[in-house]
Amino acid sequence: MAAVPPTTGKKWSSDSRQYLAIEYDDTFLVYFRPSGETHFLNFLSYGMVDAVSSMPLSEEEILARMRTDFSLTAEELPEALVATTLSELDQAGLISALGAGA
Amino acid sequence: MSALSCVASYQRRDLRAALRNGSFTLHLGPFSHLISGASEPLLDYLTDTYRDYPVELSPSDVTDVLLRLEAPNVLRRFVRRQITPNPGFKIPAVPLPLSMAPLAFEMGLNLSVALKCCRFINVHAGVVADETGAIVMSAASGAGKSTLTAALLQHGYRLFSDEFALIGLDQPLLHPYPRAISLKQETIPVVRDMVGDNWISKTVTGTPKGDIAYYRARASDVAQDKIPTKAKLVLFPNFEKGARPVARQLNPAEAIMRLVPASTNYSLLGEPAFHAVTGMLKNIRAYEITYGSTMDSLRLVEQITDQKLV
Amino acid sequence: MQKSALKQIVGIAPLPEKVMDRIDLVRYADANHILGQMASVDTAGVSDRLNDIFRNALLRAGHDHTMLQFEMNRLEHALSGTGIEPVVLKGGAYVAQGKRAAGGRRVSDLDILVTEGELDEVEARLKQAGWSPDEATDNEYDQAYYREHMHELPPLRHAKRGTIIDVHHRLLPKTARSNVDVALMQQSATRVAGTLVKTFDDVDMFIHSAVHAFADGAIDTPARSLVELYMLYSELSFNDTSRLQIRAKAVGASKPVSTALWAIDEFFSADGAPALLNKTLTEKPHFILRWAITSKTFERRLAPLAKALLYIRSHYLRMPLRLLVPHLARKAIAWRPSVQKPVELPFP
Amino acid sequence: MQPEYSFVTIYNGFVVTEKPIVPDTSESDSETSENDRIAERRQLLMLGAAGLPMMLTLKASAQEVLVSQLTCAIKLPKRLRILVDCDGRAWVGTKNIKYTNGKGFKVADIVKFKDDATYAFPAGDVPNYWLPDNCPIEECSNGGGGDDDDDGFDYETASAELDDLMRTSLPSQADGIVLASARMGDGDDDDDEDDCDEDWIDSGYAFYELSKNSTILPVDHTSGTGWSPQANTQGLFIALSLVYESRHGDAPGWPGISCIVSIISYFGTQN
Repeated sequence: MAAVPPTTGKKWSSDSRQYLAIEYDDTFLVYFRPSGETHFLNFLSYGMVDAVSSMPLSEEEILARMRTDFSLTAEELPEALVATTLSELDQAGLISALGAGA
Repeated sequence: MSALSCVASYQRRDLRAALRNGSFTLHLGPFSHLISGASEPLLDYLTDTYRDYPVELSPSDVTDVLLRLEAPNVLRRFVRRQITPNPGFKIPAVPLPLSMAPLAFEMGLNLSVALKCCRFINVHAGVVADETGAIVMSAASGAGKSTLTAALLQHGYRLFSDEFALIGLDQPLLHPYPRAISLKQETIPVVRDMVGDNWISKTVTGTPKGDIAYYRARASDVAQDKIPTKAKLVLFPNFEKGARPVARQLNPAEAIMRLVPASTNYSLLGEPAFHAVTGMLKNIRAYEITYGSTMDSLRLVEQITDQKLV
Repeated sequence: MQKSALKQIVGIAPLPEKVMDRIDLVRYADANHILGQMASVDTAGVSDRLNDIFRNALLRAGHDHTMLQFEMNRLEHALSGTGIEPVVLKGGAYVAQGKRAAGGRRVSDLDILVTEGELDEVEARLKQAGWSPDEATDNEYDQAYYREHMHELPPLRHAKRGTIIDVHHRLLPKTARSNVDVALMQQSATRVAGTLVKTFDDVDMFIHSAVHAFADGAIDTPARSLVELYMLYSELSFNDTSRLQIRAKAVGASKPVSTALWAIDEFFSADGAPALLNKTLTEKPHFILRWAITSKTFERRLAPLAKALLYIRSHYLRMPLRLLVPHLARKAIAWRPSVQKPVELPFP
Repeated sequence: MQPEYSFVTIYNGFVVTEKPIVPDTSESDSETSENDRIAERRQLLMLGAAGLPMMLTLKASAQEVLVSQLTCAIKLPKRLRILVDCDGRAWVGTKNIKYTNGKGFKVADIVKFKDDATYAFPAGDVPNYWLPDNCPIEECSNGGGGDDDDDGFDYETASAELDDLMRTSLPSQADGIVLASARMGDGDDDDDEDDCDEDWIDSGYAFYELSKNSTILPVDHTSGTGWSPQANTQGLFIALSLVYESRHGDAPGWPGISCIVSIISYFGTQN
């Protein structure tokens, strides 16, 4: 999987009308309408999709938000994990960078 | 549809003629099947194992499934009698000796339903039901699913299917499709002991899958083939010789993760399939059960359903 | 199969009365991958069972269309910022533009057209986004060949989704006898609303479909191609049909377009086509070609022969003549139906 | 049958938290379960930092994969040429071999083709159908319309029809249907009549070509008899693919071998 180009300043967003989510004990089953695919997200990846659905956020903002929301330290939630998770979510289409694409 | 006569009510020569003309129409559950290809082994099989199934000798409408059981090619028809299923789309079917016509028939129908019928979510699973709901059993072949299905039929359950859980798209109900239960190799004597010899077809020996016999569906199960029901339990049975019986409850997410890959058309059906599968699992439990004997498997089901079986 | 089959499938002739004939028609439509198209036209008054069968077909097509729309979305995503606006071809174009020809149509791959100069960047971007050369072409030897000789990309498959993008920069192989002026067609391609991709305009869409059906191959899927041509033609305006021939000539596709118009007239008796044929066509396709197309389309008894002829023809259209002589002259004439020489494999 | 474990299982690389089964007394107070949850989450993140994906996409089902096995297509990335000799040897490559009517193949080209071949198949690998028409042992009677076939298939009518068509269309070159005739030199002006006989060979070889982008659907070459390669060049390609597979399995190298292998393996996994 190719690393994503640097995304400094880029804002991420998701559209909650495009997906359906059901929670099963901290695991989220998510149906994404545009692709017709069903994904399993965990608390972190779902938390990220959910966070950017109400307001576009940059990578730094998402990181801060996840650490606060889930009471995690910088050591517990490293920056790199958020970055790779963003890239996975982006590839699946669940989130997109504002201004890129439609 | 008006009431249809069953196979047993027809003369063999009329059945033969209908198969030869390609007008033999089998109705079962939600599907109708047009079958062509007359051969004595197939007639033997249909008049025995499918005796209680409703048929028409000429179709009153188009059918969901078109299955031709044909000789592989012109030469073969004369040289060595062989048979191969042709469900209307290309499959690299292996030609079988004519004596294996039952296998060609069952394989052909399974392929047709698995690949062509997408008004239901098809999950490769056995399903039985009583008045409280259906038990869906999903397992790889060889995990003892057919034996457990047969055992539950002896304890108050009716047969929905040994091959396909058909989940409705509009409502997450299971629909019966009670074809004969396919028994392989060492399960044949086990089930024969359980249900009695006259319920088991002649064994087809030396097939690509070893010995195969079919456990006939009961007339009462065939008669209830239009009555769907909701699921009450999902099981992932796992037969292991000598294993201590264990049941492990699964997070519904894990159950879905296992059911979906056993489906032939989940991805194809998209959003309705998502609703149906999650709807089916709503408020019901899923277990992986491991056991070393049929008795142990029944005891596990007893404990999980809180129902007296044995 | 009766010649009226195609008309019944596109809904301009009533379905057969007899049940067995009706079953046969459904089988024919299914086997030729046009059951969805049949299901998408007028289905009022059909039986519940037939409706069920149609619904099956539409569910399948619906899945394909979702997949295709998403692939276009991913394509845009991959090319964002490059300014490249690929032209989506065939099924993808019909789906994107909501053409009648999209209704119930199964689609598997996304075919796009870019200019030769854009190929390198398109390739780099697609690879970055997870596409890579399909297994069949993924060896050094093949790759080198593409780069040196073809300046084209091998089919690219997405590692995660398994979907295929075929990137073209011409519409026919380089070796083909006729070639189509792609640049001219690209110039008049139009943007799909709300996206960065383009499609040909309606007239060029028809022309491309004709080229694809009659200039580029052995007409592998004749019934499907003919239904597609009919559906595209039926949506052309009067203005479109009157400039069709001129445009076809301008882009170098007169011959396939003539064949297409003949076929529409022959199999669908569409309004307009006959007049057009009389006025502007210099010639009908040769009778053998007509025979071969008809025979192959309707699975007549001689279909294997028709297939052989079309096979010869496709090779002729694709290759310089001298290449043809050795292998076709020696082999194709001795063509036989395929059932007689099976290679028996041991059961695995 | 008391549950004695409660931990995290890794399934397809994705972590699923598991609840102990039964007994109903296991309803623990919410504080403990909240602590459990936090512990689980930390564990997940550690696994994530170690490379475990934080999301999983449900894959197409096993069966759907099976179906796609059947519909896989081989698209030739480039022109493929196959030279076959009378012993059923085959050479596969890309070079051309010059052919001139009345003289045959250019020997130097044949030698070069064999030298540069990407794949070579030993004697007996090519099914009889694709062997050359003119083998040295036989009479060099050519173009007779295939009366050398051995089995009793009913193609007499078909054959007569074809011959008729061939005759009818010979003079016309009708819309793209071109058949070999004695006068078909077509611009190949570099071959002069003074070439001596050793330079040309008119028997013992058949030369086939598949154009670039030829799309081959292996499933088209199956039938009730299992594999049944069609009587054309694609059929030869399929036949050679099967030979390749029998020797090398799914080892990469042969175009589209994975497609062939997937169909073969379908036999074993059906139902």
